[in-house]
Amino acid sequence: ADKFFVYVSPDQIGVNAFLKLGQAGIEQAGEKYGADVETYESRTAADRLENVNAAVNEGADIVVLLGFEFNDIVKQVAPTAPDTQFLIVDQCIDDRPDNVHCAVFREYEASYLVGVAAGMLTESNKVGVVGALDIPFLHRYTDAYADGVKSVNADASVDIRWVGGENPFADPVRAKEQAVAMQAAGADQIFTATSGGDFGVFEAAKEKDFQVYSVDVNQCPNAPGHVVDVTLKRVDNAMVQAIGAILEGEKKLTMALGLKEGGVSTIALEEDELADSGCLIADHPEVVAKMREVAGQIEDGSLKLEDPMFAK
Amino acid sequence: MFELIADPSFAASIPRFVTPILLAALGGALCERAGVFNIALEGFLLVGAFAAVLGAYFSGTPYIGALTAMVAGMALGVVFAEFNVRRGGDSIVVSIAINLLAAGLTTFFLRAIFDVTGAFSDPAIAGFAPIRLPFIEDVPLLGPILSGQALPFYLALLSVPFLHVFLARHRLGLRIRAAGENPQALRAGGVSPKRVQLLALIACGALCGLGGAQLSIANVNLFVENMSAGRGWIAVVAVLLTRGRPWPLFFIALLFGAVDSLSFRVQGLGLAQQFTDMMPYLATLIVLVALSWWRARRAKGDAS
Amino acid sequence: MMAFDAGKATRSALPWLFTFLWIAAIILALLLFVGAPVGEALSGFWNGAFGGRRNAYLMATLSRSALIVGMALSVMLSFRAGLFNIGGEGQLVAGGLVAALVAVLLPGPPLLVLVVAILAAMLAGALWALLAGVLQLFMGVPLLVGSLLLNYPIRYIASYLVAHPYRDVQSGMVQSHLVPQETWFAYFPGTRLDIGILFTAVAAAFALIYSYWTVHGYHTRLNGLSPEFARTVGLPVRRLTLQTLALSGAIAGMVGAIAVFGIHHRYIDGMLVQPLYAWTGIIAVLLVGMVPWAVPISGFFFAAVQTGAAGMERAAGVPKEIALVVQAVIILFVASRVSGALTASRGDGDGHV
Amino acid sequence: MRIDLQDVTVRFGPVTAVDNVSLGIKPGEIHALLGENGAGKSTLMNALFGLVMPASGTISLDGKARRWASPQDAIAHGLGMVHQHFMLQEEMTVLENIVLCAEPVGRFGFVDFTRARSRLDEIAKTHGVAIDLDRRVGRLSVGERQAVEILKVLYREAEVLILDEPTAVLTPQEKDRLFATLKSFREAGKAIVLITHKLDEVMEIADRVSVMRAGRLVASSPLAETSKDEIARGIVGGDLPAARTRKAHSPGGTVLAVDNLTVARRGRDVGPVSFDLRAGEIVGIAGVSGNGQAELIRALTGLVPVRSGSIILCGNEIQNLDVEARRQGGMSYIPEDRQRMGLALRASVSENANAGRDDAGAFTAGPFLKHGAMAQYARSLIERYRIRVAGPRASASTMSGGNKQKLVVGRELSRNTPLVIAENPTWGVDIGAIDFIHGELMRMRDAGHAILLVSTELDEVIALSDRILVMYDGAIAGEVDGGEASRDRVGALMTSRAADALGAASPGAAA
Ligand SMILES: Nc1ncnc2c1ncn2[C@@H]1O[C@H](COP(=O)(O)OP(=O)(O)OP(=O)(O)O)[C@@H](O)[C@H]1O
Ligand SMILES: Nc1ncnc2c1ncn2[C@@H]1O[C@H](COP(=O)(O)OP(=O)(O)OP(=O)(O)O)[C@@H](O)[C@H]1O
Ligand SMILES: [Mg+2]
Ligand SMILES: [Mg+2]
Repeated sequence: ADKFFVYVSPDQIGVNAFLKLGQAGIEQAGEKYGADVETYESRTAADRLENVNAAVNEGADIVVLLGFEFNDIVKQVAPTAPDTQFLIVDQCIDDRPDNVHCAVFREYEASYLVGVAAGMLTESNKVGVVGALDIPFLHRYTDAYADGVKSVNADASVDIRWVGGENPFADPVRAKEQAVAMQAAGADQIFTATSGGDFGVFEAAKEKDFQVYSVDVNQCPNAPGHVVDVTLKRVDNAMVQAIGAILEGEKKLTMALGLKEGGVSTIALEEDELADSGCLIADHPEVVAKMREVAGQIEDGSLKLEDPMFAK
Repeated sequence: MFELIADPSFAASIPRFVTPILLAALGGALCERAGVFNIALEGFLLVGAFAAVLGAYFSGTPYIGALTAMVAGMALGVVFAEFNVRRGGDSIVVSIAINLLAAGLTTFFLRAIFDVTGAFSDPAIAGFAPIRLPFIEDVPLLGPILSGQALPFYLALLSVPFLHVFLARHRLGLRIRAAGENPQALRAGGVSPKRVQLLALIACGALCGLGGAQLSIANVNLFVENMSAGRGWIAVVAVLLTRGRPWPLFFIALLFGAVDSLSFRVQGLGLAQQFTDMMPYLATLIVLVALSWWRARRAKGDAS
Repeated sequence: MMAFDAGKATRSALPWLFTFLWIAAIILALLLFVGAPVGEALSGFWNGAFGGRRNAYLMATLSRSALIVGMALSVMLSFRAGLFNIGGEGQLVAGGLVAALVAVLLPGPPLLVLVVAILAAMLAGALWALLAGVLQLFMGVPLLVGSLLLNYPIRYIASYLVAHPYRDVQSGMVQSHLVPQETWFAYFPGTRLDIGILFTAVAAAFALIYSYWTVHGYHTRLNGLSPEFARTVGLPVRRLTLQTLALSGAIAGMVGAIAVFGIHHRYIDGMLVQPLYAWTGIIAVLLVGMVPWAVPISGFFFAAVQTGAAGMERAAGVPKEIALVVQAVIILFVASRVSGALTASRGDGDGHV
Repeated sequence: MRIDLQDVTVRFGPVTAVDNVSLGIKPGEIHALLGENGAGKSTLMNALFGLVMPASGTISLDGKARRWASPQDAIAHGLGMVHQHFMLQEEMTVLENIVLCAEPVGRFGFVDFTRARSRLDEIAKTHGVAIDLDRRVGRLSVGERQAVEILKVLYREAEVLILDEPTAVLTPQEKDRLFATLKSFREAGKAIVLITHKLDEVMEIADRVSVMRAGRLVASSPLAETSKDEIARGIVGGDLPAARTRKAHSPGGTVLAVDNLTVARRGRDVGPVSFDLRAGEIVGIAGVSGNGQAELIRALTGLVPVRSGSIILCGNEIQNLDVEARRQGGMSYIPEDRQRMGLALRASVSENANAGRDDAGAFTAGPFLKHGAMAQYARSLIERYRIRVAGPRASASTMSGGNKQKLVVGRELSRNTPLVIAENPTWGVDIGAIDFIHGELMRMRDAGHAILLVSTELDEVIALSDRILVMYDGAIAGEVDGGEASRDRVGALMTSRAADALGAASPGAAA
C-alpha cells in the first residue's frame, strides 16, 4: 500500500475497550483507504513521546493519537513534521498548525443518560459509581452520572469512589471491593468506569445481586442479568470519518461528537441493538422512553450539560 | 468512621486482602530465613494467579487450579535458584528480572492460550466457593471474618503456626535457618546451603502460587494482566519488617490488609484518593518507628 | 582504573561467549515460537536502539540513558557506601515535582528561574533522602525499608498537588502547568535530543572522580565495605551516612529536573515512576557490581535494551510481551555473569589503589 | 582408625598451599601440627576433611583410599573437625547447633530433640564435656563455644578429631579442661590432630610432632625424639631471636586516668572501674573473657557510650567525645577482631593502611587523595613490619592472619600516640610474629608510651606487663605486679568464674 497510518495508544491497550476501539478504527480506516496500519502501544509518558517520534520517523502519513495525553507532544513534534498529519482523538489543542486535527467526544452526555436510568431504577435511593482513578477525564463519567441521577431523583444520594492503588486501571480485586462496600452501604445501582476493574464490579454484582452500568462497548453479556445499560463511544466510526476528511485535504479538522453526531450513545438509544443486547434496560420501556426524551433535549440544545472535565 | 468499621462487609473483606499478602509474605519469609533476598514476590503472585485460572479453566475445579498455581510458583522458584543461588547473580537483579519475566510470560500465554489480551474471564473458570463454618459464623465481629472465606485463606491461617513449628523443629527448618545465618558452617557440617536455599525457594513458590490463586479464583474468577497490583511488594515490606518470623508476619499482614481495606473505604468520607492510597505505607512507617522506639526503650530498661 | 591485561581478557572471554549463546538461543526459540521473522526482529532491535533517520533512535536511547544513568549514579554513591537506599524513586519524584513547581510559580528571568529550579530540585531530592537517613539513624527504621516506604508518600503527594492545587485544569490531565518555554532545555542542533544528557555527563564525571580520587569517597567506601572498621578507625560514620545520602538524593533530584526541563516540560502524574527509571538504575548498578566506571556503560546498555525492544515490536510485530521476556532473560544471564566477574576482580583491589 | 595422607598437593590458583605432603595419623595418639602463619596447616586439614579438593595425592583410611565429595562423606567415615574460625549459628541454641546436619529425626522429618538430649547426657558422663543446651550460642563466651564445637564432633561419634588452633582463645583453666578431654579421647583410642602455635602445649600433650613450612612437611617425629628448640627452629627455618632484656619500670606522668567508669551491658552493668596508666608502662588487663574487658575497652575507645564516670586522656576529659576525637587526642587501638574491626578485608592494603591517619595533609590535596603518597606509606609499613603481601594494591583479604595482624599493629603503632590500647594483639599469630609484636610493644613502652594490654592469654600478660589488673564479673578484682612471680595470684583472681566454660560433667547441666 502507498499509505501508512500509525495509531499510538496513550497506555497499554489491554482490556481498555476504548483503546481497543481505536485499534479497530485504525484497521477499518486502513482497509477503507488502502493503507498499511500499525499500532504503537505506550506504557509511560516517555513512551508516548518516543512512539510519536518513531511514527514520524517510520514515515507515517497519518498518526492517530488517542487521548489528551498527547497535547504537549503534538505541539512539539507536529511543526517539525509538516508532511505528517496528526489526528488527536478525545481532545483538541489551541493554535494548532495545519497538520493537526481533532475529534472529541462528549462522553458526559451518555453518562448523564445512564445516570437518569439509575435514578429511576434505584429502590434504595442510593446509587454508586466507581472510577479507576481520580483524574479529570473520568469525572466526565462519574460527575455526569451523578447529575443524571439527581435530575430525576433529587433525594437519591450518589457515592463516588475510586479504585486507586498501584494499578488503578487493571485491579479487579480493588474495584470489586469498592463495589461491595457501596452495596453494603445500600447502593443498588452502580456505574463502573474502571477499565480492567469492570470485571471485578461484575463479579460483585453477581455475588451481591445489584445492578451495574458500564462504558464504551456492550458489556451486558459479561454479567447477564446484572448490567442495565452501557455508554457507547464510537471511536472507530469517528476515526474512519476523520481520516477520510483529512485525506481529502481538510486542514485543521475539528470534529465534536456527542449524542447528536452519533459519537456517543447508550444501548437504550439504539433501537436495533436494544432487544438482543442482553441489557436489563430492555425490560424497562418507561426508562428507555425517559432516556430518549432527555437525549432529545440534549441533542436539540434545550438541555445544556457542562463538561465536568473542566469543572474543578 | 465507626459505621465504616462496624460494617460487616468491611470485616469480611479483610481476609480477601490479607490472604495473598500473607501467603506471599510467608513464602518470602522462608527465603529470608534461608538467606535468599527474594523481592520477586510480586512476580511469584502474578504467575500463581495466572496458573490458577489456567488450571481451574481446563479442569473445571478450583483445587486443580490451586495446584497448578503452586506448581507454577515452584517452577519459578527453581528459575530463581538457578540464577541467584547456583550462578550467583545478585538477588535484587534476579528478583527484578523475575518480576519482568512473570509479567511477560503471563501476558504472553494469556494471548497464546486464551487468545485475549488484558483480561480473561469465562464462566468455565471454576472459583473457590466460600466455606461456611457453622457456629463460628454466628460469633459477632469474628464470625464474618472467619467464616465464609475461601480455602486459601484457611490454608494461610494454618500455615502460620505450621511454619513457626517447622522452622523451630523440623530438620529442613533448622537447615534453612542455618543457611541464612552462617552458610559456611552448614557447609562444614556437610550440607550444601545452596540446596537448602533451592528448597526454600521452591516452598516459597508454592506458597506464593496459592496466594495468586486466592487473587484470581477466590477473590474474583478471572485473570487480568498485572493483577497482583503491588501486593507482592507489600509482602516484601512485611518480610523485611519482621525478619521472616511467622507470627509477627501474621500480625503485620493482618494490619496491612485491614488498613488497605479500610483506606479506600475512607474515601467515602471525602478524603482525596491520593491520601487514602498513602495510608498503608504511612501506617507501616509509624509501626516501624513505634516498634524500634519500643525496642530501644526495652533495651535501656534491660541494661539498667 | 582497571588494568586490562590480555591473558585475563581471553580467560574471561569464554564464559561470556556461552552466556551470549544462551541468550541468543532463548530469544531465537521465543521468536520462532511466535513465528516472528528473526532477521527483521534483530535488525529492528538494532535499528530501534541505535539507528533511525539521522540516528533518531540513537538519540532516543541517549535521551533515556540520560535519566537511567543519572539514577544509576545516584544509587551507586549510596550502595558503595554500604547504604541500601532504594528510595531513588521518591527522591526523583521530589526533584521533578519541585523543579516543575518552582519554574511555574517563580517569576524572574528564565535562566535564573532554571538555575534556581534545578538547585531546588537537588535540595528536594537530598532532603527526601535525608529523611530516610534520619529514620535509620535516629528512629531505627532500616534504610532499605524506610527508603522504599518513603517512595509512596511523595508519589501520592506529588499526585495530589498536580491533581488539585497546581493542576493545569485546561489540559484535562493530572499535570502541572507548563514551565516557561524559555526554560526548556535546548536540543542539540538537528536532533530531538535535549542537553539534559550533559548534566548526566557532568554527574558521571563527578561520581567517578568522587569515588576514585576524593577523601570523602574513600571514607564512604571504607564505611561501605566494613562499617565496624570505619567506626573503629574513627571515621564519622553518621555524618558520612547523611552526607552520602544527601549527595545521592541530590543527583536523583537533578535527574527529576532533567526530565522536566528536557522532556516533559511539566510534571505529569506518574511520569517518573511508571518508566521505572529508579529501578532500572538499581539493576544497572548491581549488574556491574558497583564498579564506578562500568556504571554509565551499564545504564546505557539498559536504555538500549528498552528502546531496542520497542524497535523490535515495531519492525517485526514481536508482541511486547516477548520484549519483556527478552529483557528479563538478558538481565538474568548477564547479571549472574557480570556481578560474579566484577566482584571477583574486586579481590585484587577494585582496580584502583 | 589410621589415616594416611600420600603426596597431597592443594593449589589455590597460582598459590600452592600444600606441596606434596605425606603424613600418617595413628589412633590413640595426639599428633601436633605446627608451622608459621600460612604454612598450609589449615588447608591440609581442610583437604583431609573434604572442604577443599586436593589437586593430587590420596587420602586413605585404614589403608583404603578415599575421595570425599563433601565434608558429609568425611563425617560419615568418622572424621570430625573443630575449625579455626568457629562454625556456629549464633542465633541458634547450643542444642540446635549440635544436632544441625546430624539431626535425629522422628515423624515427617521433625527433629527428635529429646533423643538428642539423652545422647548428650551420656557424652557428658563419659567425656566430661557439658554445657547448658538451651542457651543461645551468640551469648556464649569463646571457651563455651569451643565446648560446643567439641560436643558437635563427639555427637557425630568421630574416631578422628582435628582441632585447628583450639587453644588460641582459651584461658589456662579452659585449656586444662580441653586437654583433659583430649586425653580421655586418646585413652578411648581416637586419633587426634592438634594444630597450635604454642610449643609449651605441644610439649605438654603431644605424642608426635609434625612441622610445616611454606606448604611442605619439614619434619615429623615422636615428641620424645625431638626438643622444643628443634621444633622452633623447624617452624621459623632458622634460629630464634635471643630473649629480650627488659628495662626497669620507670613510669612517667599519668596518660590515662579512669575514674568510676560504668558501662551498660545486658544483664549487669560493667564497673565501676578506676585505674591510672602512666607513660612508659605496660598495664595488662587479665581475665576470663566475658568479664567486662570488652565493654571496658569499647567504652575507652568511644565505640559504646559510658554510663557514668570519667576518662581523662593526657589531661583532657574524653568520655563524651567520639572515636575520631579520642584518637586525635592521643589514642591508638589494636582491636582483637582484625577481620571485622581491624581491617576492611575487601579494601586494598593501602586503603587499610591509610585509614584513620591524623596527618591528612600528607596524603591528600584538598578534597582529593594522593594515591602515590598512600601507596608509599603502605609500602613503608609493609617494609617496617615485614608484612608478607603482594603489594599495596593487593586486597587485605589475601593476607594470612598473621600478616593481617601485623598490618593492624603497624598502622596503629605508627601513629605514635601517648596511649596504645592493644586487645589480644597476638591472637592466632605464629611465634615469629608474636615475638615481633611483643618487641614492638616493648619498644613503644621504652620510648615512653603508655600501653594498655588486654589479653586472655595469661602468658602474654605476665611476660609484658609492669602491672596487671585482673577483671572479674565486671569489676577489677585486684592489681598485681608483672612478672612470673605473680602467676598464681593472677590465676586465682581470675578463676572463680571459669568453671562455666568447660565444666566438669554434671548431667543436670546437660539436660
Ligand atoms: N581459599 C584460598 N584461596 C587462596 N589462597 C588460599 C586459600 N586458602 C588458603 N590459601 C593460601 O594457602 C596458604 C596456606 O594457608 P593456611 O590457612 O593453610 O595456613 P595455616 O598454616 O593454617 O596458617 P595459620 O597459622 O595462619 O592458620 C596461604 O598462603 C594462604 O594464602
Ligand atoms: N581470596 C583469597 N585469596 C587469597 N588468599 C586467601 C583468600 N581468602 C583467604 N585466603 C587465605 O586463606 C587463608 C586461610 O584463611 P583463614 O580464614 O583460615 O584464616 P587465617 O587468615 O589463616 O587466620 P589466622 O592467621 O588467624 O590463623 C589465609 O591465609 C588467607 O590469607
Ligand atoms: Mg590455619
Ligand atoms: Mg589461618
